Amino acid sequence: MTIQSDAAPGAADPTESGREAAGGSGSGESLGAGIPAGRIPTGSSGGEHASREQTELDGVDTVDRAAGTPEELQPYPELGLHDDEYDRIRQMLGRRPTQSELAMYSIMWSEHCSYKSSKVHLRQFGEKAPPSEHLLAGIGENAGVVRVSDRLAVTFKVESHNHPSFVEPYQGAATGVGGIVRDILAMGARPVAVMDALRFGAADHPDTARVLPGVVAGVGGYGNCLGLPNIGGEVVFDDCYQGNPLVNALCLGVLPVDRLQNKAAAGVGNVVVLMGAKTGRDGIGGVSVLASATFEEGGEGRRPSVQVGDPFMEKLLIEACLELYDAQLVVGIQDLGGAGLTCALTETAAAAGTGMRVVLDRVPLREPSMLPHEILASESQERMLLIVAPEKLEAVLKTAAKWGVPATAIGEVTPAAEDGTPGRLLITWRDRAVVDVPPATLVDDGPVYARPLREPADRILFDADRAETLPRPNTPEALRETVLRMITAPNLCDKTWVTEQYDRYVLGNTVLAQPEDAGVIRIDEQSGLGVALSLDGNGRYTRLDPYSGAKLALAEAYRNVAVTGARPLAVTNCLNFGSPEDPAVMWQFAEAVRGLADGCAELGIPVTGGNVSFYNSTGAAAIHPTPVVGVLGVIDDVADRVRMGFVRTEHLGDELIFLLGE
Amino acid sequence: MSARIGVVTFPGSLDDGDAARAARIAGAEAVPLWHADPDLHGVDAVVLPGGFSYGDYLRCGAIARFAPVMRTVVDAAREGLPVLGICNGFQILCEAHLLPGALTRNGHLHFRNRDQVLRVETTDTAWTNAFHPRQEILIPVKNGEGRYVADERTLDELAAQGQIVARYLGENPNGSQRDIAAVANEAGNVVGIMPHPEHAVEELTGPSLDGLGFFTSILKHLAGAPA
Amino acid sequence: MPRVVVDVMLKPEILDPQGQAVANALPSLGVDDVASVRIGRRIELEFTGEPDLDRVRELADKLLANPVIEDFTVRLAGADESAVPS
Amino acid sequence: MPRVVVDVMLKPEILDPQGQAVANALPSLGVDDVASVRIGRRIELEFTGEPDLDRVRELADKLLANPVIEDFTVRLAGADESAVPS
Ligand SMILES: Nc1ncnc2c1ncn2[C@@H]1O[C@H](COP(=O)(O)OP(=O)(O)O)[C@@H](O)[C@H]1O
Repeated sequence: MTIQSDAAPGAADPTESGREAAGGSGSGESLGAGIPAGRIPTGSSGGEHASREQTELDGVDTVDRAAGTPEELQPYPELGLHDDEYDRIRQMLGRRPTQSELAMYSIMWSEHCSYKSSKVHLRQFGEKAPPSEHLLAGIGENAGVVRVSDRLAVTFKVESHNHPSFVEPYQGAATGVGGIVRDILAMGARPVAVMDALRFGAADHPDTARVLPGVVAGVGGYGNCLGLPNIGGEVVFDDCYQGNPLVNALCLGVLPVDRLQNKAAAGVGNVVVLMGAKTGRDGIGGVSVLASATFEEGGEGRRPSVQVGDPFMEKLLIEACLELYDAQLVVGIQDLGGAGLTCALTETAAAAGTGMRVVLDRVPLREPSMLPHEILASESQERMLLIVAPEKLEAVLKTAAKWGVPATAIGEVTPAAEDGTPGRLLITWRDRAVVDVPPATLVDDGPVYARPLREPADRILFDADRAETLPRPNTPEALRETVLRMITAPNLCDKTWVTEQYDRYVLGNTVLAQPEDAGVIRIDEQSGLGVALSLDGNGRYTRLDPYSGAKLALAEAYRNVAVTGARPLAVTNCLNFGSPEDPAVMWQFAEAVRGLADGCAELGIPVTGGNVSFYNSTGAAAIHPTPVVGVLGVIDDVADRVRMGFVRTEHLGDELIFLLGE
Repeated sequence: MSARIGVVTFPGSLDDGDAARAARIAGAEAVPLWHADPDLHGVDAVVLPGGFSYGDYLRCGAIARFAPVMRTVVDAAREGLPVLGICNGFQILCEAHLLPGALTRNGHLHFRNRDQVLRVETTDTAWTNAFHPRQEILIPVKNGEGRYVADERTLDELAAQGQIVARYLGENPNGSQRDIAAVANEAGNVVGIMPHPEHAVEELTGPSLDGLGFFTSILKHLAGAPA
Repeated sequence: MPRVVVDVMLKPEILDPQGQAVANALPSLGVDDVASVRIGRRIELEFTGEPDLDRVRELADKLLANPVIEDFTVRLAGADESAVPS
Repeated sequence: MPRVVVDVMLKPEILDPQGQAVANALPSLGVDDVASVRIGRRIELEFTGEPDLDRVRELADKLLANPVIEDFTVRLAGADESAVPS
C-alpha cells in the first residue's frame, strides 16, 4: 500500500502540470475518493529506522517523533507562547507538539487570532445589542451580514494592517485592502466599495514622507486594480502615530440573501480545495525560528515578513468565487488571511465539528524547498479554501481554470469520532503525519485572559483641564490668527491629494463619495436601493475619556450616515490600542468597548463585526486609544440622498439656515 | 432592431459593466464578449473597456493585445468595424498598433481621478459625431498611465489629419503631449480615449451626462449618418 | 538553468518622469555629481533548455518592449549575475 | 560621461506578480521553454565625474531599492551598453 505518486518525496515539485486546475483537466478526483486510513503510519518507529526516516524527511518533526522524544526542547517562547500555554498544548495532545503543531498553536493562540485579551470585553457587543431582525450573520463570522430588502443583503467590515504598513507602506496597505476584501468575498458577497481610515505621525516629519505616500499609493493601487470604488475615509496626523501609523480598511459587499456562504467544512468525504496564488515564504518571519533554532543554527537569516500583493490575482479570485457561488458548487468557504492555511483549515473543521485529512505535499508552492510548518504558517495573499462535494469537484476546477486561477484538491473532510467527539485534523507530508490535533483546540480552546486594568494616573489632570479655562480669541487679530492656524492645520486641510489617487467611479454606482460626509452606493439599479457608510474615529477624545470617545466616534459616523437620508442599521469597528499587558491601556480598551456597546444599545443598532489591533506603540509610548467606527445605513432610493453642499434653487437668497442640536 | 455593441471582458477589466450600461442607456443592446473567444458574435461595434487587464503588469495593454478576441478585433477594425478603447482599452489599441503613439506613466507619477473638462476636437469620427464642433464636455479621468506620447512627426500628422479627437482643457491631468486626451485612426472608426465617458451617463453617479454623446454617436453612425 | 536578460529602456527622446524624480531627489541626499537618471525594466527569463536569442529578440520586440517608445537589449546572463529562484 | 547601472530585483522569495503574469502569457505566444520570469528595474546613473561605487551602493540601499523586498547590484556600465542621452 503506497501513497499516490504525486505525494511521494521525489515529486515535491508543485509546478508539475496537472496539479492545478489551470494546468489541465485537473487532478483531485483521486483525493475525493478518499485516502485509506492505513496509509498514514501510526506505529512508533525506533532507532535505525527512525533515523533513516528522518533523513528522508529533511529532519522534519513528525507526530511519531514527537511522541518518542517528549523531552526535546522547543522554542515556544520565541513564538510568543507562555509556559502555561505550552503546558496546556502538551496536555491537550498528550505529548509534545510537533514543530508544525507548535507553529499552528502559536499562530492561533496569538493575540491577533485568539482575541485572548479582548474576548471578555467584546462580549458586551452581543449582550447589550438590541434585537435586530436584519442580522443574517454576526460577530464570529468573517463579516456581519445585514438584510436590506427581501432579496438583498450587505456585508461590511473594517480591519487593521498597521504594523505591515509601517515596515513596507505600499505593500502593507495594499495587502490590508486585499485581506478585508477576501473576508467580504467569503460571505458570498460581491465586494462593491472600500473605505480607508489612515493615521500618521506629524505631517512634517521625514518618516511621514516615507509612510504616507506609500500607504496611499498602496490603498489606491490595490483597490483601483480590483475595480472597487473608494467612497470615503479619514486622514489624521498626530505625533502619537509616528512610529506606528494606523491603516484601517473597510470593504462593503452585496449578495442575494440566498447566496450567503459559511465556512463550515461539513459533509464527510467532501474535498478540501485550495484556490488562488501559490504558497510562498511570505510573512513567516515568526515561525522561521523553528527552522533556525532546531535545524539550521545560524543558517537562513530571518525571512522578511513582508507580503507582496497581487491584486490581479485577487480580481480573478473574486470572479471565480462568485461564479462558484451562483452555480452552488461550494459547501463551505474561508479566506486565507494573516494566519494562512493554519487558520483556514482549523476554523472550517472546527465550525463543522468534523475532522480533516490534508496532504500538504499537494499545496502548490512558489519555493519547493518549503517545510511543513512554513507551508502552514505562510501568509501568502490571494488564496481561498473551499469545501466541495466530490461530484462537483470537476466543475469547480473548470471554473477556476476559466478565470486562470490555480485550484488544487489538498484534502478531504473526515468524520467525527464514533463517540461523537469532533474529528481530528490530520496533516501529512511525505507520507508521514506532521499534525494530528482536534481542530477546536486551536480555534475555541485558546487562552482567555481577564487582564488587569488601571485607570491612567493622568486622567485626573485631563479632567481638571477644562475647555472653559482655555483662553478664547477675543480680538480681531486673535480671531484672524486662530482661523489661519486652523485652515493650515494638516488635520483640517483638503485631502484631495489622497483621494484623487483613488478611483471613485468604477462600477458606476457611486452616488456620494469624497468630499461628502458619508459614501453612498446604489446596490439595486431597478429600485434605487442603496447603502450609506461612514468611518470615523477620534484618538484625542478617546485619550481624554475612552468611554465617551468611543461613543463620540459612533455618534459621528451615525450622524454622517443619517444626514445623507439613510437609516443607520449596523456597526463595524476597528479597535486600535497599545499593549494589552499594560493595565492602563487595558483600562482604556475596556472603557472604549463599554462606551461603544452602550452607544450602540442607545441608538438601537448592533455591532456586526470588527477587529482588534493591540501592541500599537512607538517605543514604550502607546498610541492614543483609537477606536474607528463604521456605520452602515440603508436608503430606499438613492435619488433621495441629501448632499452636504447648499443646493442652488430658484429662490436663491431666500433659504433659511438652521442649526440643529445644542 | 437596436444596434449591438460588444463589450470585451479581459481578465482584469473593470469598467466593462459600466460600458455596457452606457450603451444600454444610449439605446443599444450591449453584448458581452470574452477575451478567449475570437468570435465577435455579429456585433456592430466594439468597446474595449477600462480596467487593469492582466494587472497592467509589464505595460498597460501589452498582454491583452494578444488575447484571441483581439486578433479578430484588429482585423475587423481594419475593415471598418467601429472600436472605442477607453483608458485601458486605449492602451490596448496603441499596443495593438491600431492607433499611433503610446500611453506612459503620468508625469506626476500618481494615479489621478478627477472630473476633467475636455474639448471635442473633431466630430468626424464614428464615436463623436453627436457632439458639436469644439464642444466642451466634463467627464471623469482616472489613470496612472495616461500620458500620451508620440514622436513629433506623428503628432503633427495627427493634428493635420484631424485625428486628435479630444484635448484636456485647464490643467493637463497627466502630462500628455499637446494635451491629447483622445485620438482616432485615419478612417475615424477606431477611437481611443483616456477619460471615461461611461462614467458620465447618469445624473446620480456622474459629474454630467456628457459621456452619453460617445454612445449616441455610434448609434447615429450605425444608423447611416456620415461618419 | 540558462538565463537571458532583456533590458528595456525608454528611448532617449521620451520623457522619463521616474528617472527625473530620482535625479531631483539626489541633491538633497548630498549627491551632486549625477547628471541624469533613467529608469527602465530588467527582465530575466529562465529557460528550460538552450535559449535561442533571436527568438528572444522577437519576443522582446513583440511583447517585452514597446518599440514605439522603448529600446531593448538581449543577452545571456553571466554565471555571476544574481539568480532567479529555481 | 561614465555611467553606473543599478539592477534592482525582488528578492527571490518575494512574489513577483509581474513576472508571473508575463510567464503565464508566454505559452499563448508559442513560447513554451521559459520556466520563470522575473521583472525588476534597471537604473542608469550618468555621472559628471568618476563615480564612487560605494556611494552608489549606499544610495541604492537608501533610495533606489527597497531593501525590505529587493536586492540590487551596482556596476560600471560597459562602453558597449546602450547610452543614456547626453
Ligand atoms: N483616507 C481616505 N480615503 C478616502 N476618503 C477619504 C480619506 N480621507 C478623507 N477622505 C474623504 O475626504 C473627505 C474630506 O475628509 P475630511 O477633511 O476628513 O472631512 P470631514 O472632517 O468632513 O470628515 C470626506 O469625504 C472623506 O470621506
